[in-house]
Amino acid sequence: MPFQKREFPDKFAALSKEDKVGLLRTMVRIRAFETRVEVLFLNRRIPGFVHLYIGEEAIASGVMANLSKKDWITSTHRGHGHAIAKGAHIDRMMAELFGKTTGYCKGKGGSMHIADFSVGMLGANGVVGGGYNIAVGAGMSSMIKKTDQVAVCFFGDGASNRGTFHEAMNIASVWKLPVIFVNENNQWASTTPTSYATSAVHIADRAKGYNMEGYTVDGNNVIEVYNAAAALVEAARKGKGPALLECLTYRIKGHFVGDPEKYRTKEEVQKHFIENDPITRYADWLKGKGLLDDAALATMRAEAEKEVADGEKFAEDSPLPEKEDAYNDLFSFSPSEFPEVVK
Amino acid sequence: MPFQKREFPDKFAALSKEDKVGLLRTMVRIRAFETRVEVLFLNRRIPGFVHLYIGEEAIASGVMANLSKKDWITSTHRGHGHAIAKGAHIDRMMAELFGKTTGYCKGKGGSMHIADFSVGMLGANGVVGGGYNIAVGAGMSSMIKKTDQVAVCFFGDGASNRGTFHEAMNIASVWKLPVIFVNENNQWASTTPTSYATSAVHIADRAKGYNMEGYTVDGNNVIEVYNAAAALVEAARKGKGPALLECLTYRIKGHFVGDPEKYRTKEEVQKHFIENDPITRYADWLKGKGLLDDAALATMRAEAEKEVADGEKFAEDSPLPEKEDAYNDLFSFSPSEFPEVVK
Amino acid sequence: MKTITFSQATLEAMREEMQRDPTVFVYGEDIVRQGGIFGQFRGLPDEFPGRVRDVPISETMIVGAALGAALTGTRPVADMHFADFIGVAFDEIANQIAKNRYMFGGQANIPLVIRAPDGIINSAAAQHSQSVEGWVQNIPGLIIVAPSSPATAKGLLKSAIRQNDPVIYFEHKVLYPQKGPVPEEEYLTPIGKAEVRKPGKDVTIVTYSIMVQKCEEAAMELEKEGISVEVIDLLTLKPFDIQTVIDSVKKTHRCVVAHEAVVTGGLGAEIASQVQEKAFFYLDAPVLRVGAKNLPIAFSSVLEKFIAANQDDIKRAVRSVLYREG
Amino acid sequence: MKTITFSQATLEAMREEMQRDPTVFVYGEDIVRQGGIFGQFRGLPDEFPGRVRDVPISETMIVGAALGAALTGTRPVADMHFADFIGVAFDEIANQIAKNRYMFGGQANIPLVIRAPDGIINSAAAQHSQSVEGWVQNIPGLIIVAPSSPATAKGLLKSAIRQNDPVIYFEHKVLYPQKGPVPEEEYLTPIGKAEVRKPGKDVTIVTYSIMVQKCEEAAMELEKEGISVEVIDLLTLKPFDIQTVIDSVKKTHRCVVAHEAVVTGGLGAEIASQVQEKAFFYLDAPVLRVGAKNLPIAFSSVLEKFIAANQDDIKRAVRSVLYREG
Ligand SMILES: Cc1ncc(C[n+]2csc(CCOP(=O)(O)OP(=O)(O)O)c2C)c(N)n1
Ligand SMILES: Cc1ncc(C[n+]2csc(CCOP(=O)(O)OP(=O)(O)O)c2C)c(N)n1
Ligand SMILES: [Mg+2]
Ligand SMILES: [Mg+2]
Repeated sequence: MPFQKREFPDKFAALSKEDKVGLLRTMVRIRAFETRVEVLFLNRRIPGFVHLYIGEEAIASGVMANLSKKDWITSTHRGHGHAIAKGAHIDRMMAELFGKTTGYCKGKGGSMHIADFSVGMLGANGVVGGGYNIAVGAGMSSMIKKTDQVAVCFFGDGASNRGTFHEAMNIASVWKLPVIFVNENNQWASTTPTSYATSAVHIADRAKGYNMEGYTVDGNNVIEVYNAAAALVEAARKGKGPALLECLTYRIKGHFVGDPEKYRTKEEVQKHFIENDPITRYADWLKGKGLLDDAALATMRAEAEKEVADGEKFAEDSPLPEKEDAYNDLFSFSPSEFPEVVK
Repeated sequence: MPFQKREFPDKFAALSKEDKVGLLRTMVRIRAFETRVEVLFLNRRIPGFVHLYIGEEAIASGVMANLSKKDWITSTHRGHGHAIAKGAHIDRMMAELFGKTTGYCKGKGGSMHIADFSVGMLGANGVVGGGYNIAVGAGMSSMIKKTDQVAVCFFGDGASNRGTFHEAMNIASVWKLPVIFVNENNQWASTTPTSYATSAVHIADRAKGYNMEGYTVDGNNVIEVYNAAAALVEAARKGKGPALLECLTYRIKGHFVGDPEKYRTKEEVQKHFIENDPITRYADWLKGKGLLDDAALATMRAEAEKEVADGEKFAEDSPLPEKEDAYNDLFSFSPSEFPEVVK
Repeated sequence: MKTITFSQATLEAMREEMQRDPTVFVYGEDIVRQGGIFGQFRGLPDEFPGRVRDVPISETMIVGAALGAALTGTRPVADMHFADFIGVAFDEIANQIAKNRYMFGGQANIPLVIRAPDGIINSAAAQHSQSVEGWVQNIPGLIIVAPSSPATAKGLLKSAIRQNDPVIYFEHKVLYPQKGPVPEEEYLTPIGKAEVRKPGKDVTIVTYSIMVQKCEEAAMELEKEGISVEVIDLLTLKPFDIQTVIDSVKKTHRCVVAHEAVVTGGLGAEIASQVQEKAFFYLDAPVLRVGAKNLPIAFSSVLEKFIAANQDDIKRAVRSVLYREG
Repeated sequence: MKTITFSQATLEAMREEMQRDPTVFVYGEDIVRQGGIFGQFRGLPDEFPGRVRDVPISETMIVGAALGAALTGTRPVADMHFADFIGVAFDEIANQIAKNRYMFGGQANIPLVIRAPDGIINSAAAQHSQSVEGWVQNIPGLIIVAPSSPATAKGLLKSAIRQNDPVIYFEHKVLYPQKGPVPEEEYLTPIGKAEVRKPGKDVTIVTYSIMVQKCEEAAMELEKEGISVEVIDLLTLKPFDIQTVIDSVKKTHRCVVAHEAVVTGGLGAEIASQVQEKAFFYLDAPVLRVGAKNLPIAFSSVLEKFIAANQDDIKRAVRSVLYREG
């Protein structure tokens, strides 16, 4: 079924060459990070659960290019791409995935809880749908403090079936909060197809029930994502209230690293990857416009890989936590002030 | 804003005179019960919280006329009308409100937990929005056992903002469950106007996000409610899946008996009551069609009042529980079998 | 000292903290047009336009948004309407709020307060009568307080609002209209400190919230039987002031724990366990627990009263740890 | 006897009960296409078309619908994916399922099972590592079980499915691949009965789930130090078999309670409280508790291991109640 399209103003056109190429760089950096993380996980250098963002890079990159570090985002279990695009450092991210003290969470969080509050990345979340109302609360802060900060909530197609979605959308609309709900509809929620579990024909259709604007865009086209986000973020910043933006994409990798993927064919995945890789598409577009050549692309990739390799080395070289570090960070006060709190 | 109307087939036209008058009788019986309950509460004969259904009788009556005792309903904190329309007995209801052993819940539930499972009334609910998924589960039973039973979930405008609404609507649509979601939009959720807290222009608009049919009808017109429910219940019974039916009405009484109602004017309430009492409207309609005269209406009222008075006497005469009765009903086994369970 | 109700005391606390800090704001169901179901917010909306807000019936939002707001520079006070509805937002409390600071390595403070009116009040029945501190006691990362009087209500709420960590503030519905003395000047009631409400030498009763007054009454009556009871009001339930409890038990050698919540799996279990762990050789009798029977709260007042614990239950437990008849 | 995994044992239980009773059905996230995150439903969808179903990510629905289904003539088994997500559906458990029978005066049975995979498993971190029986222990109206082996997994799941009351079935993620002997013929493991896994005379350890094997291992090692330990596997956590525990403590005079969950406010508090209440004069030492530190489970395995309780903690507690060094 075709979806309601809106022609967003082409803000992208006004970007400098650097910024246009910068969008690609963000995507390439995410890809490089994720590609290496997959290997590291399979080599047992990274424990826990890891969910990769490969194939979905255009969304984080296109949206985040419209935000400043003072804006906030909430993320999902698939949060590496969001963190990188929001400005988190690859070395400290890698250190976190390794469980090292130099990681963003001092090794307490890992991949599923990657976060960098200093750049407004309020955390990945192990609870699907756990981020909606955190974003709403950030929007409330903006309202109470009368700033023009915007909160963006990323969520999956599967997450769109959690009740928290509904409650967040409703209050955001009622209070006209500066919150943009960005859906990453990657066709799968773990082993369950979106078409099976998500009753909406388009997730953006759900916006109407909240008297909110809702749009569906090609999430593998970074220009489209950029322009849609630009319009919606700007409106939210000006007090015009929230919006729902559905970005259609496809999860190229298994749900988590190690997923046997028995529920879909390799052909299906390959077809999507070959025909619709957001990086290839955008790189080709840039080349077509004369903004990029093969050499520049190769350099960009090499730089990204180096950054990731340096990050990996940083992570490797960093110390593991001491046992006693476990006692820190539960509360704002130190455990010694309140000896009974932690035992 | 005008709402999407659908012309439902006029099944009502085919009803016998008795059935047409019967719809009024249900409404009158509910009104008589509620009117007396209000007095009894104010006279401290009934403790706890009591929420009256006055002014909303057309909804329960019109919907329930399409159900058999084998169908199920889930109710709200405002459940007396649903119970009566579904076939619960006024005497045992009254006994429950009095906290007597002859009450439906043996005095353990009271008004907020009125229920008569034997007629498919699966309970009022003290948690707003607590009934959605119980109705969904009943629909699952129907699906698993391949019966043609239907479940109807009543819920308020305020309740439509709970996340449970979202999760229930989605699964009902995905599994095409025989569940009809009947919204009683009485313009208020306690002291909060629907227009303030509920972002949807019409609550029925929310159906689209679940690829479900959703309609808004005049909930104070029992014929309109009957016809809409007839079509939707029949479709559900035939396996065509769920629907959302929003019934516009107005809460004539305070949120609970004793509510000081400082948040709205007496005039607003009076206007609604005088212009739009569902009983007056339908009685007048019946009279206009020659199906009812003043004498018959007076008799009907008198009978209803007598039934309520008898119910009250039954309740008054019934015994209070013994202290030790507290130990019963927690589990299917008796406390003596498992002495440690209850202590 | 002035004499005000518990409800007014919470209102004063809110007012003073909102005046002091413009980032404090409060929201909940029916708090603006109604002033809260127990009047505990009456007048506040006019004083602080835009900072006291009604919300839709959306408890996961109410609690979840408090976290988001706290992380981003404000100090939300979220009202739960009834403590029973904490269940609706349990994931937000247990998996988001309580874990945020720790799992993100201490990146942000979480200055938020969840106000939760709890307890048995005439025939409100199973879903509107609960004391649910037992639900949240096994969750590291929360601070839980429960005032017992207007003075502690005000002082603890102010402390809770200033605390840079999540605090659940349980306020008993029956306490709202009760009056009591409250200092004229500003004060804070410290979090983490219990109060010895009545000194005594034969038995220690550890209690909190509404049960403090019931225990005090029982203690007065027991005095007539020649039993000297020390009554400790915990005030903070998590982390509770075990030191004050142990000091008392070392003196009295006997301990009873009393709360309104269901005994089985309640907070009393933790208190009793710690007392016997830390003062085993001082105990002359087992630590006994007093609380509601292991049942939902029934509607009919005969049943409701029977299920709830009362002064007689407290007295019986005290006599029992003294091996007295009656 | 045959040897099968814990995971297979739960599968056999499901299969047998689904064959026996056509009203049993099961649903959860990713149980059809994936067979459950731990393979515990593999093959079942083909055997019972339409009765094994994938659902959207909607936990309030998963649990709430189980109640509706149970009230209307079917016997649902709802899978929670991870026990941590019980928080999402806490209102459904605490205020709907647990109270339904009582508050409606016993109008209907509530035959439903909630399967909840719990526990620490390598670096799953704070939101995927919890044992949450402590969250639900203060709720009257629930039955809670926790198998410790393939045999008890099968027998308890079958009993849970046949029970006419709501049962939460906690299954530890680390146990799934473990093998053990299971009877060839049909059997049920009774709800409410503990099992003495190993007799002993010096100290009683009360435990359940994954900790049973850790306690058994610790017990073996302690034997070498000349300490004879009795290990009791509760199997049913609510209502637990206090009689078996008390009988044992009357013999050993010393008791340690061990679980994987956080100690503070955990089930161990209830067990310890009851033991000292009911066997005070038999106790030669305080009842000690072993469990996780009062912290969320951290990601880094150094921290995870430190926060979790291990054999050494068990041994230390046992020696401590015997006043031995080490
Ligand atoms: C409340 C909750 N339920 C279930 C899970 C298990 N789970 C983790 S990711 C996932 C699928 C999420 O799908 P989607 O929202 O589409 O995000 P995607 O993985 O496709 O990015 C599931 C079911 C969870 N973490 N939290
Ligand atoms: C989960 C939950 N939140 C809040 C309440 C308190 N409460 C009881 S009724 C009510 C208003 C309900 O409004 P609506 O759904 O429109 O039903 P109405 O009373 O108008 O029939 C509220 C807020 C509750 N009982 N349950
Ligand atoms: Mg997805
Ligand atoms: Mg309403």
